[in-house]
Amino acid sequence: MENSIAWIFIFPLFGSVACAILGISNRKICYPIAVLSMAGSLWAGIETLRQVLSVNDHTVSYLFGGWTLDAYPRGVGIEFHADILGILITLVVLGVGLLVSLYSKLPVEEETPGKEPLFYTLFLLQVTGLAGICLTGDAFNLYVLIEVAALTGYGLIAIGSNRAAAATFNYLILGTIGASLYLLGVGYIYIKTGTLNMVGIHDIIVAEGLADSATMQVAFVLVGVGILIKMAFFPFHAWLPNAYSNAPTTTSCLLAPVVTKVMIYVMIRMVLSVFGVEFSFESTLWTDVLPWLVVVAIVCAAVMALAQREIKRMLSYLIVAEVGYMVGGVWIYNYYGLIGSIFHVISDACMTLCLFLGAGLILRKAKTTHFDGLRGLFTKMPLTMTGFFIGGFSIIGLPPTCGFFSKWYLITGGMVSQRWEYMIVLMFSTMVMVVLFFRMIERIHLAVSESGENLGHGHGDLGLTDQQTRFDEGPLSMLIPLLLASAVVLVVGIYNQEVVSLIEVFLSDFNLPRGEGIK
Amino acid sequence: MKLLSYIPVLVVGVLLLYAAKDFPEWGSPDAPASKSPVSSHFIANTGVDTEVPNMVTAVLADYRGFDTMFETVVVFIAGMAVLAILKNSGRKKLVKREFEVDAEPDLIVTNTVRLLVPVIQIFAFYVLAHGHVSPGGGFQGGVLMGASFILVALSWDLETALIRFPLNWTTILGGLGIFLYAGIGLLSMFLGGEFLDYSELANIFPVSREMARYHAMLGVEIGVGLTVTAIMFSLYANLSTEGRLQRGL
Amino acid sequence: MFEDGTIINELLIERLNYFIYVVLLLIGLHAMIAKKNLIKKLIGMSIFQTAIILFYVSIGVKEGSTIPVYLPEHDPHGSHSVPSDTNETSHFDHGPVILDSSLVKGYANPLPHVLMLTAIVVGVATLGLALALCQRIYQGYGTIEEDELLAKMESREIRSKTLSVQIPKDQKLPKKDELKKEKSRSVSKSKTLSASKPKPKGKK
Amino acid sequence: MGLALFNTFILLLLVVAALLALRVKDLLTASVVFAVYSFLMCLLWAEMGAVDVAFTEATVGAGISTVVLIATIFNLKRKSSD
Repeated sequence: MENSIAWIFIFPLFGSVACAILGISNRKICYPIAVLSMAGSLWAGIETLRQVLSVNDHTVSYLFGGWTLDAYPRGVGIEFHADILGILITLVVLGVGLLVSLYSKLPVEEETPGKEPLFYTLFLLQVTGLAGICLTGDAFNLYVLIEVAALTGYGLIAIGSNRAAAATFNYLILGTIGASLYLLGVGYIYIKTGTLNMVGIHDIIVAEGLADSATMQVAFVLVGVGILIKMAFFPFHAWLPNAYSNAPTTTSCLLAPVVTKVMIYVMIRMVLSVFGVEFSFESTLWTDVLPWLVVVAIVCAAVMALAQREIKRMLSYLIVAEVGYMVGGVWIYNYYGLIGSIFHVISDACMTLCLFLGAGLILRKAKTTHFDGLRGLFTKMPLTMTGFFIGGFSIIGLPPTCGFFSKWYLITGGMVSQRWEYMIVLMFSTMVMVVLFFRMIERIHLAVSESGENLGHGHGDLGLTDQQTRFDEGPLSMLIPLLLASAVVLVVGIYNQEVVSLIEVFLSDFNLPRGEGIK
Repeated sequence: MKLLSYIPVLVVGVLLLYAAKDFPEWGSPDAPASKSPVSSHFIANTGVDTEVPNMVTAVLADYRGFDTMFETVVVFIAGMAVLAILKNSGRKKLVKREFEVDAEPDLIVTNTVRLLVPVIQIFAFYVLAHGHVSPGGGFQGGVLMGASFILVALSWDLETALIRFPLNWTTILGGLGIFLYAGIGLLSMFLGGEFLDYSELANIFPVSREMARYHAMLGVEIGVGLTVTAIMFSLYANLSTEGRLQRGL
Repeated sequence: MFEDGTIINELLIERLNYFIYVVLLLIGLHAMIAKKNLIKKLIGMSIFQTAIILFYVSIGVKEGSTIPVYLPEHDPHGSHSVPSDTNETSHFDHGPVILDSSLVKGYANPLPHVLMLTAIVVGVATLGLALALCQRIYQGYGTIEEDELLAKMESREIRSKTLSVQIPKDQKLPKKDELKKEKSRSVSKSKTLSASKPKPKGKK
Repeated sequence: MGLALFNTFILLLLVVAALLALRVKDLLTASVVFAVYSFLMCLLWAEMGAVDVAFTEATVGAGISTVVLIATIFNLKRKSSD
């Protein structure tokens, strides 16, 4: 279909308006509206992917308002620019949105009673904003969409408890600094190039040789730092753990997998197609500085995760560590590192979704996400725990989950470009995650006292009471999305070659060093 | 600690001043931003493309109409999020505020406002409708309109204003505004163009393609105005009462 | 490089706008980072954003240009603002024409203005949302000073931790209706906790 | 030259207003000073040819923002520690 790019956001946009208006009289109607519009949007996304793959140069550009490129100069209208990478990430966002909206029925009714219409309005607009960020081809439009996603995020988090409100305030301040720095950076680009269109900016940088211009260098720093703040990279990560661990279940399920990943996608987009490979990697100092920051980031985040005694909080710190992986994969400046980075964006979204959906179910049944409340949950809810562990194994990087393959490419990249510190730190954090998850597995399978002592008596005796082992799964509307998500983790892992070949098609346009040998 | 907070500030400052010496000359027509084809196209061709004399309105509502749609969505989000944050949150009993004055609505104030409000509202309509020719447009008109209701709330009390503009209406109107904006875009998509390609509306209305853009821009601005009016009032109503909607300022 | 007199000279005299925008931006940024009061932080945030807007508007300035609204002689509908003596048809005797490049210099660049309209609206939306958050924080913790807030959150966290450990011990396999009851009970518990707690900070 | 002088004057006043708005301990005063700041900014932009932006800032920045700020401050504490 010709207009399928537009349909991607038309569905959730109209859906959110319908939720807001119709929800006043009947708040039961919001859930079906949300699910339907997410499904429609996902369908449009798949349609667009087919469209992108069928074109020769694998990009589809869509100009709003009919300001076509042949009749008007580039940049007069706003362009949506879908290449393979953009549409892949969009599909991830939409898929996560669909699964979470399916999952959301019970948690939303119970955690925020009476606010369902508002919740679903914000939810759909959040997805609209994130999908728009992935597709837009206009630097200023990107700012507006970032703010759409950010404001809905603040609302979705603060809809819960007072603690969540306090955490959101810090998120808001840091988020505004990040977005404003990005806006300032766009201003610096604009003052030098006179255009806001991403392709146009790249053309002018190449044509006029602006790589050495002080303004462009500063613009690059401002845009980069703005995006790093938004993605909770290490020194700026303070907002993330508080905000995500205090948010309502559905909110954290939606925000945690996609928001940081979408911002990493924006960074890759800025580096590769706006500023250009030569500018970003060769005329700035970032390739020297950032990998070392990444090392610090991963170590700190992993250690902090180790210190947490609560699932959601621990997972939030894991996200910070994963952000470190992906940023590192980009800035080691290597073909394989970049493949790993992009693949990890996709797989990390899937596995984080798995873990947070699982954590939501645990919270519902065990009434707590504290480690001590996990006692013997496996015999009680085996399906939930299987889904949860698949996500966990993927984060550790066990084959055949997708986490293994993306980490493999990251390590290959580190090896080829001889960034040993990056490789070592990847290994270190893998070890930390092994410890984390096996500590949890122990608690989930056995009865372990608070001091960590096994309460069972010998082989085969788990030390659990009958009540604790009675089969008691969560409701199907929450269980099915979790199982679907874990299935996706496995499927993406098994079909990793197909995904990687798509990414390779995208990266073939850019001149990246491949190193020798290994493949 | 106090000193520590100066470090990022200083770093940013040095960075920004470092770039300032590289900027093109102040106010020069030959600066890249001023002589770029995009900017010259806006100045030279707005009249031909859309027949709108105010270039800012044309760029806002037509050339970059997609931005403006999401800008309206941002306003809508703010309204919804404030409702979501404050609804049913607060202390149920009314706590006496630090500086509370219990007074009847003042006679002089209410009578002045009674005279003033219609004038403000007519001016709001003028600003909205005349935005094609003079500075103004949907946002400014909408804010003025919202301000007139806030004025009612300030001079009588919030209940009086809420009788005239109930809170459910603000949600409905806010939604309708976006619906109108995106609906015009969708309609033009169904007529064969891209999303927001207003010129396709000439197929169903008896006007030229340029004038179709002209008139569609008015429709779009009305949508923006509706949303902004509703949300500005809703913001005030919620914030002044901590979401309880009784006893405003 | 800033010791060089000419650069400072240039910054202060010729590019005062750029200089002042940096100063305002830094004032705002510092307030956002260092001020303790949440409302002060928000005022700083607004100053920060308006500084950026000032920068953008400065880009759009052209020496000797007028505002980006067509003068009567370029108006697509003929002379709009100047009433003409001639009859109705004369309104359309010059249709819209493409301006040539010498005339283009006479108008300020409209694009930055449009962008900044959007930025202002985004700014006020953020401000409204943040103020709502402040009220919610005040309801929950009775303060809008950051350090007091952190202290209170910490003490409350310790209390909730001891609570959350106790809950799983008396597990009763909650059924659906029991679940609701438990929820309301825990809500009322927390309420009594917060109500019974004296409010000492108000007097200080 | 006259305009340049006007410009300079307003720019300096802007800095003063910004500093003042952040220094006063009374939040009500601070928000009123902030309204003054917004209005000065609006004057400056009008002078620089950005009439639409100035109009929006006058209604949104000096108008709605201030009203909303004051409405909030009345529900919170009026004194600030810094």
